[in-house]
Amino acid sequence: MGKLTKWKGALAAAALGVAAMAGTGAAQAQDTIKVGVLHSLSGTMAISETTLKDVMLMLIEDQNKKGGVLGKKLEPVVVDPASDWPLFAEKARELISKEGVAVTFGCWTSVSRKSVLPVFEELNGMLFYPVQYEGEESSRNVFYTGAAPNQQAIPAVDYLLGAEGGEAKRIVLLGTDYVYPRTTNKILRSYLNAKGIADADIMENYTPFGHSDWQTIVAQVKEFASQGKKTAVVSTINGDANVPFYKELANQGIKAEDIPVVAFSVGEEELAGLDTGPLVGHLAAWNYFMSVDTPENAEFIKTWHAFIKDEKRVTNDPMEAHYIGFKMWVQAVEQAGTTDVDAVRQAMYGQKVKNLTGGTAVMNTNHHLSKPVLIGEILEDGQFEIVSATDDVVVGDAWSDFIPESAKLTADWTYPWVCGNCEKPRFAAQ
Amino acid sequence: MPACRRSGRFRFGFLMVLFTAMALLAPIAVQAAEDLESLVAELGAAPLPKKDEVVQRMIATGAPEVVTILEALVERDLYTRKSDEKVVIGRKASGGLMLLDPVTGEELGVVGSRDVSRVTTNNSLRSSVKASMGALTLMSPDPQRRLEAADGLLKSSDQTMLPLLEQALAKEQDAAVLNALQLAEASIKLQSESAEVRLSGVQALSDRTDPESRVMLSRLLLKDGDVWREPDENVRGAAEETLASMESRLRMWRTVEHLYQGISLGSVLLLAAMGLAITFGVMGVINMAHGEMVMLGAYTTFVIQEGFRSAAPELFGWSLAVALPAAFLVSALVGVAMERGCIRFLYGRPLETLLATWGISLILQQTVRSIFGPTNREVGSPEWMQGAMESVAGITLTYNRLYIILFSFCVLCAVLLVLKKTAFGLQMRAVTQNREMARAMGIPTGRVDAMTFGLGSGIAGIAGVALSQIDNVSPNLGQAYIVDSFMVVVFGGVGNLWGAFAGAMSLGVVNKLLEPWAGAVLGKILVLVAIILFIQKRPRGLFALRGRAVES
Amino acid sequence: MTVTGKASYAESQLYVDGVTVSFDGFKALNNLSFTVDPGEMRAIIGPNGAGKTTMMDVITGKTKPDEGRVIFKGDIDLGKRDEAAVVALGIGRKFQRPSVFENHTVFDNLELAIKSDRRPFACLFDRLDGERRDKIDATLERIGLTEQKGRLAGQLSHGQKQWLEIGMLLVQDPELLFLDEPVAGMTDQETEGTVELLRDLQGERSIVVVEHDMAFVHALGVKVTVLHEGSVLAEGAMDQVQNDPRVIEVYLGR
Amino acid sequence: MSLLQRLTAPQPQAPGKGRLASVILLTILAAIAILVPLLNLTQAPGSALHVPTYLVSLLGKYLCFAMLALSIDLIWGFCGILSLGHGAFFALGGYAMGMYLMRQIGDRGVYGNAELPDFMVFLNWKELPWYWYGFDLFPFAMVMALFVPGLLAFVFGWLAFRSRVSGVYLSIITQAMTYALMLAFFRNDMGFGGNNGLTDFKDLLGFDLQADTTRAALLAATCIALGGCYLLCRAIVASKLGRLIAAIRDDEPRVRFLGYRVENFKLFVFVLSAMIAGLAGALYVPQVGIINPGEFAPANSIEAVIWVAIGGRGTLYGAIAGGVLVNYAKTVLTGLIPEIWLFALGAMFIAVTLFFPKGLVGSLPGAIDWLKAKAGARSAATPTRPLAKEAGE
Repeated sequence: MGKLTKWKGALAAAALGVAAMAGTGAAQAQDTIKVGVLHSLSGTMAISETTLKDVMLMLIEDQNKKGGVLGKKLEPVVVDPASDWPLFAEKARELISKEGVAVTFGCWTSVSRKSVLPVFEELNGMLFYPVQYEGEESSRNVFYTGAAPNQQAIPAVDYLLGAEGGEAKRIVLLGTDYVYPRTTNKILRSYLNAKGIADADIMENYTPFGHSDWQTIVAQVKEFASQGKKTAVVSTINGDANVPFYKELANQGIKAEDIPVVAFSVGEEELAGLDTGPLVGHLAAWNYFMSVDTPENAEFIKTWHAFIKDEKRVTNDPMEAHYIGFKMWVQAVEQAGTTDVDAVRQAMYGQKVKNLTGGTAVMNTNHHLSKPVLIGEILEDGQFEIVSATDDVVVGDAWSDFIPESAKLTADWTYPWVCGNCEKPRFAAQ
Repeated sequence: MPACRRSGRFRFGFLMVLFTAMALLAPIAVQAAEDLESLVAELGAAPLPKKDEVVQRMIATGAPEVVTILEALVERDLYTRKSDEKVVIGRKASGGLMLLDPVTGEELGVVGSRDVSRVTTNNSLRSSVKASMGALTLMSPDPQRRLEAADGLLKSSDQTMLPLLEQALAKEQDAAVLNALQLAEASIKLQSESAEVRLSGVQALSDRTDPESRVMLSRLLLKDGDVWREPDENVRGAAEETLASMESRLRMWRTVEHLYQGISLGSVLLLAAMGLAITFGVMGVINMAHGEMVMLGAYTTFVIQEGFRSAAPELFGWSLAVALPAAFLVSALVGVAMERGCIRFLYGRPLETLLATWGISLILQQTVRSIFGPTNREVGSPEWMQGAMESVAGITLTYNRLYIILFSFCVLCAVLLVLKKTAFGLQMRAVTQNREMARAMGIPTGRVDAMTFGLGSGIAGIAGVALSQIDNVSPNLGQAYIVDSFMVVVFGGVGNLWGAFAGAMSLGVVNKLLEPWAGAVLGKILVLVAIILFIQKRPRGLFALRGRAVES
Repeated sequence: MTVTGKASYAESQLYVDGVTVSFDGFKALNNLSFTVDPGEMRAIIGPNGAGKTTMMDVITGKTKPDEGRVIFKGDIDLGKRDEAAVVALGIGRKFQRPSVFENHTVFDNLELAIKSDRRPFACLFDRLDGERRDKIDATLERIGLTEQKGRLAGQLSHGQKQWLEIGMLLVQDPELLFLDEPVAGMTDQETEGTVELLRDLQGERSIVVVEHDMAFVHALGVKVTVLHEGSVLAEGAMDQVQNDPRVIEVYLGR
Repeated sequence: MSLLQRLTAPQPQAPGKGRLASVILLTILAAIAILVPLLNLTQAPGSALHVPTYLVSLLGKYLCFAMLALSIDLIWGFCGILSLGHGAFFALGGYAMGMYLMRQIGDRGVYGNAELPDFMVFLNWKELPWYWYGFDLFPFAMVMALFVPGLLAFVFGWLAFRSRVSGVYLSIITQAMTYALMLAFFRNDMGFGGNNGLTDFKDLLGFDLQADTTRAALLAATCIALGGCYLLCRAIVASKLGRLIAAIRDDEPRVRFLGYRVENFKLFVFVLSAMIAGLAGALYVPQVGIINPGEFAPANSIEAVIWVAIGGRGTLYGAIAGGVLVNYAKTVLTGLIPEIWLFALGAMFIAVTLFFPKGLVGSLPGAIDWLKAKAGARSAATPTRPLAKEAGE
């Protein structure tokens, strides 16, 4: 008898526990529109992603001041995926199915995006991804507001090879060993080959994440550069490893006039942790620089400083990407008259938002933006001086033309042609 | 940025020297002198690729003001006033920029930075302007200026400059400038029409191994299509020979360089691990918050430097000297608090200390993140820690690394002295060897425990000051070093500072010797595998005592 | 360094021949030689650091000798074997600090010790048969712990732990038994009991007792070997050894 | 010296109240295995009894972590080997499963290459590396999920235990092992997708991974596997082998001088534990949809050890409870107080260490006794000691 009661008790307890966990998500008030913010606030990526969370809160607050969207207030739902990739997927699922968010802004690293991608596709959610990345992807449920390789890497290399950039004849490709640098460098190598630079004049080197001892590699670069041809460095070094890299670069006396380094992952925020004096003249390629002198940008910076209550905080490219993405989403929702993902998606195509750097960004049907490409030189105050800008906006390529398997593919999500990776048009089911 | 770097502005005495230089340059200035005023306006309006041409025309005017204008251009002090598109020189002043008329030098009033836009330059323009200016500043009284001029000449390799250069060479006293001038001379000779002069240029380089000379020589051996850049076979042969002999001399120096890099990495590891050798090695606390003690030290440096920046920027060079004791104190106090508040309840249960200190490390990380924000913080290097010692052999020994090596040895000696020669060290050893007996003899074991832990943490804080000079100052700083620190302590043998020293140095050197051929990632993996295998041979680490007592 | 023992080493139970072990230059054993005869009980005494424990470490395979050899039963060289192999040959060792498994019951302690297949898989499926159970019961009786057999070993008194450890050796049926300070920390009564137990064992197997307690060694009344600085200083009956001036100087005299 | 003594000093063993706990645990597992899928699949989403799919995969994830914790408890709680690198075995099992799932994608990848996974295509790999052969077969992949972690544990353990590396030295080199593996797997040249790892899985044994039924089945399978592993560990712990490894934990030299080859026993348990961790990893991957080198991070392994300590070491069920509890707390806290959740988690670790040295579940028997004693004290007025003191040594 005693045994039986125990069993029953245990069963009841288990059922209760499950019910309690399930219950927490139920019953949501529908007078607000929820916006998910999926950026790491702890762990290794917090260093970059926390700022983006703040930007989102700022943008949402701003929009609410203007009356919200469709007459409803926006409600940010912030979670911390803690730089833990499987946790990203879990949190994405939580945001969509438990919190019922209409849209999510989030992710920084490629792996976090890859981790949440199946979740967004399965649950038909909508993600705005604000960071420059390696391309080779086009998902129905993701809008890529950062730069594809052709919006960053190729123009930057063009600049280095051109007269203004010093007509480099030898290129060093330095990167952190992960997919973005590997893919970008693969694209660059085939591009450089096409431009007549032989493989012997290309040095490729990969380092682990968070690499902090750059003595050997910087010495190798110097060595490589001492072979008589003008040499430039293309850096896809990621995150934290940049600070020790630049410190070593400065201390070993590599001057931008001799060996310019152009970076794709170094922006104002990364430089804020550095004494940039010795780095003046090294380059970065982005779609946005804080130093761009436009009224929109001045306004944005002003709002940001007021929001974050710190005059010293900088703005950077992924922040602009979120700005553009958010504005577009708001416009698309207003246009569609609903937050329904399918409707908003269709409304997104062709949306135009004024860039902070002047000109207009357009959302293309491959879910990538058309944006201008800027190349800037580092100044003593950690800002960039724009030394080159594309004449017109560049259309983001989901699939690179410099990878044979990828060159065949096209992405187009306009109804009825619905496919992210097709050689021929594929049509929506009848 | 420290203002001192922009020192050496235009001076009157210097003008006189300039005029002499101008006279020498007379042939270039024969063209009708253009109106400088309109040229300056043109410089401001021209697109980047066209600017260089305008600069050349400005130099051709021979006007003495040109140097000031070009300097302003290179230093990015040249602006266009938005109101009337006038090109002006802007100097930082309170309330914004003090504008100066570039030609007359007349003050035009202070404006906000939004009222002007900078005249853009880029690397190639600056580099070409500097090269052209070389001639104008070669006789400057400021050695830094002369050095830049020599570098400029090296780049322009302007044949007409050879006489002036020889003149400068004859007068030069400063070793660094002399070196640069000699390089420039060789470079100019190598560009000469005459094969003989070119050959003498090659010979002038034969004693050197620096990268610049190697660049120049290897350039001679390049082919454009099927045509040699250097037409003369003898010159090519000489260049080839000289290069080969440079290479063979370099090979030995490179080993020295690798060793230096290894020792430098080793001393970083040593600094990071030394505190752990005490808290973990001596006290037996598996201190997962050790990395956070290092981080606290780095943040203390940041705070101290901020203080210096706002209160006494001219004393910035001393900021590290102040940061050292401060970092020691901050980390030591946090360490003592940790020990008294938590760890002391866990003696005899070392594995539990792992848990608790892990919890503490999470809290400390988040605390720092909440206070200072998640982003990197800028910790500057004082002037004396920047740059590198460029040896004649062409290898680079960076100052910050050099100081860190010296510093880590000093810290090691200091800690050894404290442990071996002071009463506290004696008490500490007594307590860790036999707590009961020590207590019976009247040693306040609790206080000794707290102080020992404080010492270990304080040393970690000091390590943070050093690491702030080469790495990120972010909440994650400590995490990056914790695994390596444990490796060093265990590899060297727990509870032995000399073991930590030997462990750190051998790991550093092996890592750096492996890196050139295995790559950074594989090199590190190999070192880790080597540690695992090494522990099989000596299960108690490198410096473990062998004997019955140790094994029981 | 007198090599003693009437029988030649071929007939001896244990023959230690010129063993030297040094730790970082310090010679823990210095050309140590002695012989133990089959069935003999021998006491080994010596001041701290004389090399008693190192000697046992060498014989039981824990420490490898730098020089010399250890021969068991005339023809088995112990120098190349590890602890498990030495135990399998029939050599048991009790530690100075009573080491029993404190989280196991007295019975379990003996079950783990009793002769059986020592391989992991065999242990996984091992069930105690009647014969071995009887043997454990008999041993419990012999060491006087029958009453305690269900208790955790950690709850036993110090003396009881010593006996349990001896019992754990006995269930293995060793031919040669090393007992390191079997009466350390015992009450007089317990010591007496131990003397009785050892007397009872005498003759069944060779036993080497390493002790500090002179009264106890005296009570055993067996041949005594005195170690000093890693070598044999004197050997003989207790009375004889006690009067040896060298022994008095280095050991008893202090 | 003193450190080593402390490290080898015996750990307190929780009183053997395993039977009741086992019954409760297995009941809960059975309930989850049956009820959750049932309520997920049969009840309409609006219903109060409906279990959202989100919760199904979450539970599955917790239980996989619980299984990892179980494997750590087996060697740490019972054999005294503190592995700070068990995440490596978990990740290897995960990779084996991930490789199978990658091969299952076939030509549905973005480049439509039936032979090569996408990341190989765009990094210009021409053919499948040899070590990917066979992973298109489920049984082979499953054997590998157990065999590879087992083999690594065997080689590592054989080296380490034979050389008698123990205590903190062993712990640190297990950390070196997982750290080295992490760096290795980060390398794109290794052919495991580098930092991005393996993702974008489509189906398992022909069943769509995104279907609710598949998720429910995976959860049920995880429950069964966890229950099975628990019973296996119980059986081992209760056998003579189990008593022997506990004896090794308490007094290794004594066991050695009883004639046992201690290294073989350690090796046996270590390999078994690694295989359980590998199985946990293999079940984890299809439920979270990604495996990448981050799983090898030393911090992950340390955290897993902490789950065990929080739940209560040396009890098996405590480890399982700890694994679920800490991860549940993580889920709740990262959503509820995303900015400061680390404070809460850190404080929890410290509090448990100081006040419940036997872990939360491990302290339960003591707490019950204490409550009983307190209830008794009211009538008999017998003095009682506070819990924390009693639990401390």
